[in-house]
Amino acid sequence: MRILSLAGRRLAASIPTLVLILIGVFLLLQFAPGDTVDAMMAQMGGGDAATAKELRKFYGLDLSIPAQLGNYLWRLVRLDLGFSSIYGKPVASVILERLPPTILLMTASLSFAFFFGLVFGVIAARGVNRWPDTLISTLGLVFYATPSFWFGLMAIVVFSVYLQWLPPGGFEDIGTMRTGIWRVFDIASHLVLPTLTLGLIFLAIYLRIMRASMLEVLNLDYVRTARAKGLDETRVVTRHVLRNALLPMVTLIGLQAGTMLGGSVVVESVFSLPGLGRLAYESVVQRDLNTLLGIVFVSALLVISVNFVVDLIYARLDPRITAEA
Amino acid sequence: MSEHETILSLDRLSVRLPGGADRTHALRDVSLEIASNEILCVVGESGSGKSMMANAVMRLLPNEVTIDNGRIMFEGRDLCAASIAEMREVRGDGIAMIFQEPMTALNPLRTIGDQIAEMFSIHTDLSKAEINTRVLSLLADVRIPDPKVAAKAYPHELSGGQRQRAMIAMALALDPKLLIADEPTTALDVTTQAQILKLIRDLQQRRKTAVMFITHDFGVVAEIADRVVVMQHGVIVEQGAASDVLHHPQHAYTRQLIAAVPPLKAPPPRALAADNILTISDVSKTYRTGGFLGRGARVTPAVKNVSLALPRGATLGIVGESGSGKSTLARCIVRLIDPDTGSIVLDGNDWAKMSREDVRRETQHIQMVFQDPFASLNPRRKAAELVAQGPIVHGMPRAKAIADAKELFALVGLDPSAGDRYPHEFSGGQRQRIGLARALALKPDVLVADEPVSALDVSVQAQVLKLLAELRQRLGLSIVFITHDLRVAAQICDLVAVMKDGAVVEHGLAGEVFGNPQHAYTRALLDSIPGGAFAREHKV
Amino acid sequence: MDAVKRYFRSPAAVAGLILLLIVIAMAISAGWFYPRDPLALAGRPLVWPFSNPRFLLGTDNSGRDIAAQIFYGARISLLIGGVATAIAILIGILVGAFAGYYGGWVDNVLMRITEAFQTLPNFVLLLVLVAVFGSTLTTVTIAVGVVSWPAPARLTRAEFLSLRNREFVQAGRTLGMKNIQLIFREILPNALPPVIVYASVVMAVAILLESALAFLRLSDPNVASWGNLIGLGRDVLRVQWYVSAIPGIAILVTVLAVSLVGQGLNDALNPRLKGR
Amino acid sequence: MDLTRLEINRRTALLTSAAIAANVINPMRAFAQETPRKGGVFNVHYAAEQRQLNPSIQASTGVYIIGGKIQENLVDLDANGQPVGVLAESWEGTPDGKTVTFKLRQGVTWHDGKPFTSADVEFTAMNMWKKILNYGSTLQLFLTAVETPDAHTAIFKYERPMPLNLLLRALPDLGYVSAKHLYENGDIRQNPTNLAPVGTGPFKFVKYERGQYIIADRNENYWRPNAPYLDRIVWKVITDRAAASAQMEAGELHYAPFSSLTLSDLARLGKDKRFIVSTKGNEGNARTNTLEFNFRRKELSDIRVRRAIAHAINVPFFIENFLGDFAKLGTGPIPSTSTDFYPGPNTPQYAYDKAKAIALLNEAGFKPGTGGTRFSLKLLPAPWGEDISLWSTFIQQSLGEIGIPVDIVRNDGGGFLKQVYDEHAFDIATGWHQYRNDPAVSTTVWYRSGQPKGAPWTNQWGWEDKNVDKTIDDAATEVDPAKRKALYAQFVKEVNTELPVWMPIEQIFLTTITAKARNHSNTPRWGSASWHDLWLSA
Repeated sequence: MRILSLAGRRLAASIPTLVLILIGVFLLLQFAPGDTVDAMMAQMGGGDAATAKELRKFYGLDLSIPAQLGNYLWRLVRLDLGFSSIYGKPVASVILERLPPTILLMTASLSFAFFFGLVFGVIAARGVNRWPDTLISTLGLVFYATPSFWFGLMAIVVFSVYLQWLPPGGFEDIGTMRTGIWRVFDIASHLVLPTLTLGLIFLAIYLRIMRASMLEVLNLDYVRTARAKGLDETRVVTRHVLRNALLPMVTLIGLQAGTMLGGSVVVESVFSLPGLGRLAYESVVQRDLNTLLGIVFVSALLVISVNFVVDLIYARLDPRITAEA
Repeated sequence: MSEHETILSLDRLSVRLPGGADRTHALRDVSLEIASNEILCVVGESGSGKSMMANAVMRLLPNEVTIDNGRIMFEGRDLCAASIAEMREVRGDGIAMIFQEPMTALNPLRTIGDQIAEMFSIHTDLSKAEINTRVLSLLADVRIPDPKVAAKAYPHELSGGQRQRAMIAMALALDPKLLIADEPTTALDVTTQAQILKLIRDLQQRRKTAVMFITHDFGVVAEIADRVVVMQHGVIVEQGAASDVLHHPQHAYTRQLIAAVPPLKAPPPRALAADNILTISDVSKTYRTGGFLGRGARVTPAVKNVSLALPRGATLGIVGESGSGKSTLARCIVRLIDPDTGSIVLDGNDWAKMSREDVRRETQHIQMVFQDPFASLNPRRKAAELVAQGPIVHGMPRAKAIADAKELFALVGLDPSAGDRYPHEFSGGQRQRIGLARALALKPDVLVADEPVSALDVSVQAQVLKLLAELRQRLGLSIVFITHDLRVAAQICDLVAVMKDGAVVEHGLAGEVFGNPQHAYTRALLDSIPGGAFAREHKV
Repeated sequence: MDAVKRYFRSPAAVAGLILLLIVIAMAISAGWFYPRDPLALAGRPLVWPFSNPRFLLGTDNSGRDIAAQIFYGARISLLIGGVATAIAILIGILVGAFAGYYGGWVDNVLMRITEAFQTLPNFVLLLVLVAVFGSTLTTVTIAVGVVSWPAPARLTRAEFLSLRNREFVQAGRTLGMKNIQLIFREILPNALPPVIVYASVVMAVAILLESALAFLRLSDPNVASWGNLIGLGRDVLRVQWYVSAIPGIAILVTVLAVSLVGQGLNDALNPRLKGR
Repeated sequence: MDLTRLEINRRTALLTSAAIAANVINPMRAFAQETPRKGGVFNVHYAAEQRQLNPSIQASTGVYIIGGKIQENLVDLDANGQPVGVLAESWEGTPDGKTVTFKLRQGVTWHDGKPFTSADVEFTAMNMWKKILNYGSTLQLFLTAVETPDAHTAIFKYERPMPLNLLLRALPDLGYVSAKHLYENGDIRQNPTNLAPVGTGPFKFVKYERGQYIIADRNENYWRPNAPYLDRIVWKVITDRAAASAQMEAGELHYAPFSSLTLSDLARLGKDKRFIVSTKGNEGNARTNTLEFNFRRKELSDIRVRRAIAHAINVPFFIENFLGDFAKLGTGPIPSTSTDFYPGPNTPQYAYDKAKAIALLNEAGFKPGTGGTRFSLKLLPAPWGEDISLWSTFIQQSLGEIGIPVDIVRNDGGGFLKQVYDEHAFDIATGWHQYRNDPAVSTTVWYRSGQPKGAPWTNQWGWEDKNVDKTIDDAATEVDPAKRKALYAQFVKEVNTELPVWMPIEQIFLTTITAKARNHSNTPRWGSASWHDLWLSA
């Protein structure tokens, strides 16, 4: 129970952060040249000034900025994210449509990066300064340095065009409506390359953090005690070192959630996945303020809930936390 | 197993250090023997190689430090040549080890019971239930209050002393033939230290184990040792029965070490001035941490209305264990911390009521010397600059301040030309002298010294104390001296105040307080000082 | 001093330094090798590398010499990387220092702002900044800098929190030093090394962010940047894949070099970790 | 270094275009005797998602590609570009051009079963074409009423004469009919039917997953006997062009309309016998690349500077090396594909002549200053279209050679329209001018003065010419086709002389379609047509 109240307090503390973000982005977008009606006109291929003025009135763009902000926040309190002008639907439903691909992509890449980061980190730390360590560390740096969109493009050229193993893009095969397990396989095959692309940089980061944290913990006094008790090296690592070394990795998940969502903007546009990332890009390009703020709101919630879960895991892992709070 | 059968014998053991270290070998031709049912104390200053020897026996040396010759005979087998697998059997079962820092020697994320049970699960194939009962009996054996609760507790939920008891329980789980204790009580309070020493003595006699006890404190040697080995720079300079070595030391180094240990008997009292330069009246300070909107805050009263007076030119000692509030009081005097109530009158004006800005301007009247030689000097600044900082801040032109600093170097016994070296190029003792010079640069009326010598080796400690006494005489300094070591207090303080849980339980002339203590706590403190009669007055 | 000696003992750090020097050399010598404007029409579009002696690495779909753009691109990436990192580190240190030193409500407010920046996906914020303030070289650089300051801020704050109660700081306070003096003359010099080492990570991220922006055609088109070239090459990816591949490798090498140097510095400055 | 001396490898340039040309000439290959196969799913590449799908209120190829299969227009164009009745069986106009009567087809039902009547036509014309439809509102400016004497007759009443061939040529794009019973109450623009269109066409709307796909199935009771042949059409949203061509090759896409793939992929697929890449079927959707001048900049208001800029750009070299055979040298606002109005090539032209360009600039008084710079210009390119970005880079490179450094300012869709057509914050701009079969529809507005501020793709150059305006107005209301064509020829001569906007490149959209498709590209605007006769061989 202690853990819940601790994490609950953390959640409450992030409400001001959320409001700060929303107001900040809202004001920032007021300076953008052109508004959503101009974007609509661009798409419609023309339209006269009269229709434009009427559209602006319809979307409430003619009110003063504070008024617009005021009624936006008032609606937000009632969890109504407003109306999306480019999709002609409430923002909430647009985002709900686009949420599953992003959530799937993020969880897949996060677990891929975390798992392999952990495994390679441990191997590197165990064989420190020997060839496995240098190989893994340099590979990590190379992955870290690869621009994700470039890796994605090259992956498409190699895996889906020349080798024809994996579909080049999209979330699922639309032509033939598969159901049940086949649909899962189909979506999975569509997500392999994007997960690899998005996960790569985070794999490099987790790898480095795990190696450093392992080296740090291997150096602590109680590991010397464990050795003095006669434990062999593998049991020392599994029973004592691993759990402590995991702590910085877990906190990292919280910090990375935001950057991962940012990364998905690029990956989703390379693999034409209908996710939140691309929706964010389109709503910035289409000047659809409501949708963009909706995305900011949802991604902030996403990051905060990820941090909430991270706090829970952390508290469970480290008994010292509950006592201190 | 007969009464005095040799358990462990080192035969001309040498351990080589990696290139770039300050000397080629950590240990050179070390030969010694430990018999069962005996406590062998290995004593020496830091850097003498005593801990390295313990690690060598357990083959737990850092991987670029290697044993390059000699033999370690244990149960008829040479451990130097033993394979990793063989060593694994010996560790924990044949030879057990306990360490100095109780805070970090236990895995913070696993319960005490779990870590002790691990000893059994590695070396024996007892069932879970059996292991549990063994753990509980062990905890009882080391007299930890309420073993069931302790078994389930995490390390951070226990006090320093209890954690050390848990370590001992873990070490003795499989009834090892040899127990190596690497300065197990150095980090503990003197009262807890006394209990742990008694516990080790008691367990050793009951189980007839051989104990290699490593320490730098001769009091502890006097309290517990059967035989003594004195080490310097990796070489054994002297070994023999405890009483012989303590009372008739043969080697010059041993004699010098023993002489440096301050005896408990206070020197004859000095004449004290009539007027008080500093009067502290019912100062108190309470820490309020954490808590959410007022609820659930943890309130810890650190200082509870303390009243003391410091005569001009005298030295007031404030002694007490950790957590007694003595350093909080010191920081209140210097206004690093703002006291909640009470007044601190120095030469007429009340420092407790002054605004921060005023304190900043008037600060040259009262200066402070800190405990940790490594942390109290900014590593990025040259020594001369450090000393000259104070005057420069108060407007003295830089060149003059640096010149004054050079003079002060001489005053505190340092080579003036060392001014442009960086702190990491000085030894612990030299750094404390720089700290002292920095404080004296502003020509303060009162000097507050917070455990100035606790982090130093005994011999260096003696020199710094001698320096402090000379300066007091020459500059007419009044000093507030904070320490947990009553022997040091006895040497240098005119007046002594004993603090417990934030309050002063007893204060008066040093001779009287140590001669016939009134308060029960003072008496307990005095009794816990290891070495009994030896500590009282040892003449060499 | 011995940190330099330690730095040169690790092969990876030396390799990183050499690569970085090559990239810097490319940036400096660009004007000398390719005097003409890299964006000028040099020849027929989509000439394959090594197939035409005049264009060593071939031409892109706008008929511009790829080798020239790689050389000039080095300038842009290093410039954006460097300046953006300077901005991020500067803001980071200021915010981190004051939050770490003063604590209390100052710390709370500054940390809420840092958290807000970190909760919001940084690329989305970058998109908004570029959409609002246009995509000239200066706005892109400032935007990348403004987006990447929270991480150095957190690092500096952690350093300040641990150093603020150190005894040499208390000593400074008893000597009568003002808070500002304590922050900038006493604590900051000791807090800087890890932050400077972290600057290499910030620079790596800055270069990647700029190239991602250019890939989405949101960066400055009048500038020969590697990201623009990758974006341009995207249309001819299926056949002339080299138009995207070559700048991709250039970015990879530069970021790798910066990271290796950063890691080398880190190991040289606190050898304890590397020791074992 | 002069552009012409560049080392041009003619052989390879010719090679690519030759291969495609072969393809264009006989795209049909002899299929006459094959019997049409019923069934099959036809996957279409849908590059840019629109905000709504009803062609009655939005005139853009992005809407026709979907709405054109679900809703039908009164009149469409047949194989050789002549008007043919769809929902209208026959029509006749009065000599004074003020009344046009349409006889509507009998027995046609909406997808929801309700009958199609003249009331639907009246409602759509008066509330949608006249008020909302872009370009429709200017076309139907003088429409006063639509009388419906009976369920199958609609009489259009005009205040000023409406040339019949202008109306018939405009209706295929601007004549789609929506169901009155679905739109009569509530705001038309926000009506949910716009995202789930109901029409009379051969395919019925099924499902729209925003950002992913749209599905339409065969309309069982379609009024044309045993049509359509296909079971289902799926429009797949793929914004990345390279990914689209990858799916085309993987067989997951059958048709990529309106040059939606990259130029190099079009060239490559053109040589692959599994696909047909041709301009056939797009004659009705011609477009020209523009170079728009802002007269508010002192230098550009001087005719010699504008002509110098035109002379400085080697358009034939650009077309041949960058666009290949997908474009032709333009001669003015009216493209050569518009058989009825094309005035022929001999209107004032500006061939590439660098020396003349430099002479004109010096004559206008703009000598090269420090570093050879005469003055600098801000170029705002439209953000859609790969050819536009290549063309704007080429302009930058070419003007750079004659001492006019050009700074390209990128904007997204909304920003571009606002900066150019509303705030006039540009020096030169470039984008597409869409020609919709008749100059009066969407071409003359580029030159006619008095356009409202903020209306995109209209005369916002700060330039006005009285007699050009007069020519445009006369032509718009001239009933006699021959006289109308002459007026437009004069219009082209006048604007090419003044050169407020330069239209040097003429392009037709390119269709990429699977060779298995039959009855495809058989009308000038086939991409927007109803595909009632389209089928896929095995």
